[in-house]
Amino acid sequence: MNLDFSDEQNQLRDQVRRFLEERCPPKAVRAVLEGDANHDAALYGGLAELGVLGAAIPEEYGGVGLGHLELCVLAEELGRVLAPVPVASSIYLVAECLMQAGSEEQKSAWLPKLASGETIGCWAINEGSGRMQPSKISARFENGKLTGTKSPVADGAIADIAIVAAREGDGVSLVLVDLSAGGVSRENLNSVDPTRVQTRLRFEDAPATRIGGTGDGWHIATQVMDRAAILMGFEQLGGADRSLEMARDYALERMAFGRQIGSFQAIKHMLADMYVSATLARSNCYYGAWALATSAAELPVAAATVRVSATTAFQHCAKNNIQTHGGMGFTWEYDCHLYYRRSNALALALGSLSTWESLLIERMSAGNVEAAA
Amino acid sequence: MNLDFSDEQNQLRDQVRRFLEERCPPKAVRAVLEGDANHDAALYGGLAELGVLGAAIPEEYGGVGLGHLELCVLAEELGRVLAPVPVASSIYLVAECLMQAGSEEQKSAWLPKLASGETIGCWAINEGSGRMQPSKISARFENGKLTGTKSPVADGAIADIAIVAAREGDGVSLVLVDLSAGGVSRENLNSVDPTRVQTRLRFEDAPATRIGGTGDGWHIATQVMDRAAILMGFEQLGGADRSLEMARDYALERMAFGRQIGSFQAIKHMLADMYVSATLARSNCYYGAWALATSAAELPVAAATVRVSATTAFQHCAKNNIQTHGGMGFTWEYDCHLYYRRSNALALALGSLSTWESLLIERMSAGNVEAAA
Amino acid sequence: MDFNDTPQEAEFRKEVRSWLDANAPKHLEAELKRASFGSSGLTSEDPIKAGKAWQKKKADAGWACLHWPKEYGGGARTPIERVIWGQEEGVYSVLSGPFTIGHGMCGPTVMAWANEAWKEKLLPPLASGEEIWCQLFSEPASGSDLAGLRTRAVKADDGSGDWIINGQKIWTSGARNSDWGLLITRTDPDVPKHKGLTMFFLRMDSPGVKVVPIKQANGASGFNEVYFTDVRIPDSQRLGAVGEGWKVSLTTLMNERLSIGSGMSTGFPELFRFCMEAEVDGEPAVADSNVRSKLAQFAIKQSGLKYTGMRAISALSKGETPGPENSIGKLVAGATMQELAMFALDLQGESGVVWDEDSPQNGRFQAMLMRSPATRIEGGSDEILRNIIGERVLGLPGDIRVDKDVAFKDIPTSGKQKK
Amino acid sequence: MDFNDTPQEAEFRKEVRSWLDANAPKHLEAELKRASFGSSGLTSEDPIKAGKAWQKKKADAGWACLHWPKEYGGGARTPIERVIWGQEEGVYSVLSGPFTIGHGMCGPTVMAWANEAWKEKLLPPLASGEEIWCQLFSEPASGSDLAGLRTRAVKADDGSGDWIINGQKIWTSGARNSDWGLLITRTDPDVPKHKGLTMFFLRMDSPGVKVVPIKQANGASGFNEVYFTDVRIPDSQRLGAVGEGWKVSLTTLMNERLSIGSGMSTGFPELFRFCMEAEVDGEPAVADSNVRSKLAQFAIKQSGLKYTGMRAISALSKGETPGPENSIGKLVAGATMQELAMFALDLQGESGVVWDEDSPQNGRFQAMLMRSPATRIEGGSDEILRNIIGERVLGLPGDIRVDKDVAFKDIPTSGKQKK
Repeated sequence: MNLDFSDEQNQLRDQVRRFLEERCPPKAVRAVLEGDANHDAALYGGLAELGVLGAAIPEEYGGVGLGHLELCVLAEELGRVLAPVPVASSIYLVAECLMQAGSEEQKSAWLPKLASGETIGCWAINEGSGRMQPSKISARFENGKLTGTKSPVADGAIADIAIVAAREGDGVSLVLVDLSAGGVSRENLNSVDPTRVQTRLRFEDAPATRIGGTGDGWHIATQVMDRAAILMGFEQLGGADRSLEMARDYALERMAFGRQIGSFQAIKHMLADMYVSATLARSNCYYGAWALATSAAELPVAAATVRVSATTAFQHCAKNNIQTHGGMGFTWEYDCHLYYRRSNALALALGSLSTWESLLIERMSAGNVEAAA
Repeated sequence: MNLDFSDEQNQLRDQVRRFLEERCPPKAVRAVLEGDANHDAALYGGLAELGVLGAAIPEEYGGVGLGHLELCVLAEELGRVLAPVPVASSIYLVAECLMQAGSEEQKSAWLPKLASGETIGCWAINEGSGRMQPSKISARFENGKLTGTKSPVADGAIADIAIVAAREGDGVSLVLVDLSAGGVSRENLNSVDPTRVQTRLRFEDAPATRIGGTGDGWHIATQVMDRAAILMGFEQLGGADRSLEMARDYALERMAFGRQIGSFQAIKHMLADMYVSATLARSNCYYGAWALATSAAELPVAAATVRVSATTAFQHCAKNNIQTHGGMGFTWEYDCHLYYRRSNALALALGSLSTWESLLIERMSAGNVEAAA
Repeated sequence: MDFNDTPQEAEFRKEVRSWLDANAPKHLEAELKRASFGSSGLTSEDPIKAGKAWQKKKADAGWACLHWPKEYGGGARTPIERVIWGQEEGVYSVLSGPFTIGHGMCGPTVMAWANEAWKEKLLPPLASGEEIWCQLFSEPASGSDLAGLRTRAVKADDGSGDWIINGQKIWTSGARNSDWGLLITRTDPDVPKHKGLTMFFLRMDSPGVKVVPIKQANGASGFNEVYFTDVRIPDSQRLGAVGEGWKVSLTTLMNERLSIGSGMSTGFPELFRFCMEAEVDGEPAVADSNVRSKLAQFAIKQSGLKYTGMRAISALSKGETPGPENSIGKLVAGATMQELAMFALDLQGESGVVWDEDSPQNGRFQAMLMRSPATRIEGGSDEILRNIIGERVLGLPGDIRVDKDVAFKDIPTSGKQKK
Repeated sequence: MDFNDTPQEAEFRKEVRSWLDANAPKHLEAELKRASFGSSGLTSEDPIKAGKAWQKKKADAGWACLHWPKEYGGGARTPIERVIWGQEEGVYSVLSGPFTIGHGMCGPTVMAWANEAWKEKLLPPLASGEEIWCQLFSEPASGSDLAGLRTRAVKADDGSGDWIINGQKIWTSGARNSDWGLLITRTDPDVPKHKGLTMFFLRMDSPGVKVVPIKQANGASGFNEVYFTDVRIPDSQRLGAVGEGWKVSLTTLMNERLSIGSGMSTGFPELFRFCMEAEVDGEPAVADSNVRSKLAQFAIKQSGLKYTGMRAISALSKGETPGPENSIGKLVAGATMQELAMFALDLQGESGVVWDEDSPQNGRFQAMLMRSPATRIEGGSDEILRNIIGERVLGLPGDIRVDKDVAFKDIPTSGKQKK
């Protein structure tokens, strides 16, 4: 048994961590938060050069061909530093979707460009408020043209291509749109986490090509989002861990009543509980990584497990990191709010916690009882 | 505005508290827990003499004719000492049901005896596991005879009469059964709280008379249980408060690491949180008392509010009282488990917490939005 | 138990209502209803100007500072009359926001500690809203541990008796609009921390005072930093004896905790309204059993706080002092609001991340999410409030105090040295 | 990442499996599967007798005490081999329950501190199950604060060098069936509390030892009180120097924490099975959204603990020392089990109060409800575990220790005197 990353994978982690410490300090995150840029293009280019974007893309499609375990390691590191780059949209979702269901032509056309960072993809499924369901999709795909509105779309502002869920006949299909080909307008949206831009995309007779069969869209999207949930879970894990570290460091440094505040049980036990939820999330994430890398039959259950556990842990740790910092934690100047923002944004991306809680139990009960042991 | 009990009501409280301190020490509760008796008959007689049982029963029916606010005060005191007597069954439920829906004949026949303690009533609605619903009732009432099984019935072992929900034609009716009149067998059940006996009642062609109209049973039972939920909420409040006091006293007395354990924030903050939930429950209970005493239109919402708040508070306080006591709290010898047992038993009597959570919001949404403010 | 006024209370309420009916700035009502989290909601008028106008009008008619004696511009009303006034004034009370700290905390401190001449000079213009006060207590290195403050006051060496102030305050609400500030300083670092403090008041336009707004985590700026560089204060503006500042500050803080409301809001009414409109899996959200369970737990907190407030008012109405129940208000409201906001966003699904005018209730829940962490910290953190409940309400022993008998200058200031 | 054995591990597992297949007492399997909360589940045989028989059989074949050296009757196996053995032994390991404390804690302490003659005398019959040991540490007035113990050992005044023991121990598992006990005592009350302790071992049938079962809150009696009245122990049965008892006890406690499992159970599998069968409002409970939300939160704890255990096993498999992750096990499992039991009863409605054979899963959830409070206390309370995680894992400072440099006899023993 080996529920751990290999030495090589940990070396990769060290390498990327060093790179990100240099290239993605909090200042870089703040540049996107406060400035006009919608992502850190230089950082994204650097990640492409380093092979991060192509880690799980086969070499024949311009990737590095390492695998998904390696991508999990990288995701955790990106999450730790809140990297303001569209890796989730472009790699976990769009590249993953093409690898799962794209035609040979689609894969050849786009995977190399996604791996090199030349092209950025976005995942445009959602319409309106509440839980996403096939019945809520009103965008239409007919005669190779797409018409409809998708919102919010993460990284829609900076994407070159979009994968869109649209109604085709009686079913829902996924279609790929080249956003430069016309018939597309974009509008940026304010969000709780401006370090990851959210956009409303409007399509009017935009040329599009289907991914997979007619009416297979929801099925494919579900599979892709399960895989992305595990990768995003590692981002959340990285964010939770970093929030805990920040809180611990502050609890060691900050004095009150003549003592380090970490010597007060109120703070000490709050941090212990953060450690508990982060540790549970890590163990669940490793289970998810195994399921993802092996495409195990348990993947849907593992994905929901990761999602619920990592979302809970990151929200818990980010929230209590602010609380540990007291008033300072609520200033713009301290970085606590960056993690709090991201924890709440990631809790909603791919669908909210209550949706995944429900999915987890639905999937467990569809399997056998042994799944619960 | 006066959201408080009056001086007279508080004098009544003091009087009953003194009585119960003398007549219902923990030893008396343990006598029922460990012995063969299913309730403390002498205590019950004393409460009858004191006028506790008849407090809210009009004088014309042998009661004291004080009112429901007074009964709330008394319920809190009974809850504080875990009185092992069938007041909830006989007074909050059976007497209340007769006052709400009984015929003149039924009221004249039974209310005086219930008030004097000569007769004990029990409330036999439940059948089987899970949330109670009209559709789950299979006991039948036909031609003045009742056949079916009810379980668990609190105080069924010691009751002289029972009010039973039974199918009559297409609907559910409530019927009153004189348990001494034949066709009745009883079997005691083990329970998490042996200080309040639980029984399985079997009826076979037992003579019974209907309370209220044919098919009105569920409607009447709901009204009665709403009223009982408020009275039982005061019992829960008394138990929560006493659990908090026990924990505080122990935290002041017990030393560890050379300090009173109440000086550790882990204990201090746990007790503070117990105080918070007990205080919220008290305020909600007072709201319920007002609604009960005035038969306000908000009674159904108030009853569910009381029920959710008081159940949550008593379970929370009883559980953390054990935790505060450490190993001692888990001995048979200490009284902590008596409160823990009762808190969990009362959480299920009248239907479980999740049932009442659902009812609360259903009722609020059936009213207007202002109800929520 | 009843929710009715006594005849006297009803009479008073009638009087208040008719005055308000004739005098309240009704053209601002709609805007004021949008107030939240320290924002007055006003856009058509300058909030300070509108506030001063309303306060002056109230003062002229005897409705300002109802808890103050008449001689200093107050209304000398009973506690229950103040509650009734508050209920009737309703949204218009938002206009008096800039005076809250002055009326509730600085004024009573001046009243208790200043000499008669100062009281006559300072209090009436504070009551009437002509002058605004702020409270200069917290510092970057002393939040929960207020007595650990380090802003220094030393006697000027010119024999004038004046004091020279150097240091920094933080979390000062309203410092930009204030005329006066109540300032606590350290005058003796060689004695234990509570013993070397001295209280002053000063003009906020004194040379050497610099006010810098703090940008908060939610992007707003309700608070300020205030820097003092060789600021000179005459000794006549000292409150209490030298070294007695902690005792003076307790007057201020006690008054902070005396304020009685009808319970802090948890955000529940707003969430409930949202759940009446929103859907989960094609059904109204209020019909979903998970939503119901979570709403019910929020509901009992909302109503529990509401009726806790009413119990306090009942005590006032009977001429009694309310019990300690109200100490739970902010502790419950802050944590509930944060959880509730997260759940509201959860129900919005992926769209929950969007925070704009089109979001449900104009983005109220997103604003709650981003503001609620501060509620759990400001004016006593959750941890400090649990200590207060544990110690003052339940009578549990205090925390072990390692800095109690140590000269202030010897108390360690950073944990780094300890590692 | 994989869940597979290495070839060597697979080989070892095969060997274990075939031995067990030939030797395990299969006629007891069904009964043992009903084991829960310290009860072996056995009714057809005496649990102690059956346990001794199984342990002897294992010892004869070299499968006893796999972590001990062979010279003392152990198996000298690697940590991962022990894990594999544990997985394969499965329910039969319940039979060895009476030896857990002896093998896991007392034995290693004897091994570390006794002389060779004693080790040869004591350890082999402990390994083979011929003798049972118990651990006499906790006292009524010292639970979390173990070093506050007061059982006295004083030198006999007859010049024999023997020690005379007076005092009381509590929470001693298995004292009634034990042949030997590991006993920590106070030999010097005039020095700070950690410094005046001394460790002994003794025959449990020594004159003056009295064992009294403790009736627990749930009605069961897994623990005992042990009273010592003028009990005589030869000095040769001392472990470590006089005054060094705390250091010796750390060997014992460290071994307590080294035990590796595949994660403690939270009760989730049982609850999930119940929810597959039960109904809410006429639908399967697992289809109800409130049930789903609560189950999901329990599920991530169950799987989180399971995979945390597997991460520890992975480290062992690679010859590494597991990290501190396993410290979360009991903290998570205890609180989860209590919450989960309450929810299981909630779903049973009014019938949830009934605790008998007809209750769902034979009353398992009622038993959980009544047993889980002890899980949150025994072997380190939730509060102590959070301190351990905070201090040893996260490196936060210890609590302020007021009793550190105080003579034991001067440490106050009751809070009453302080009021």
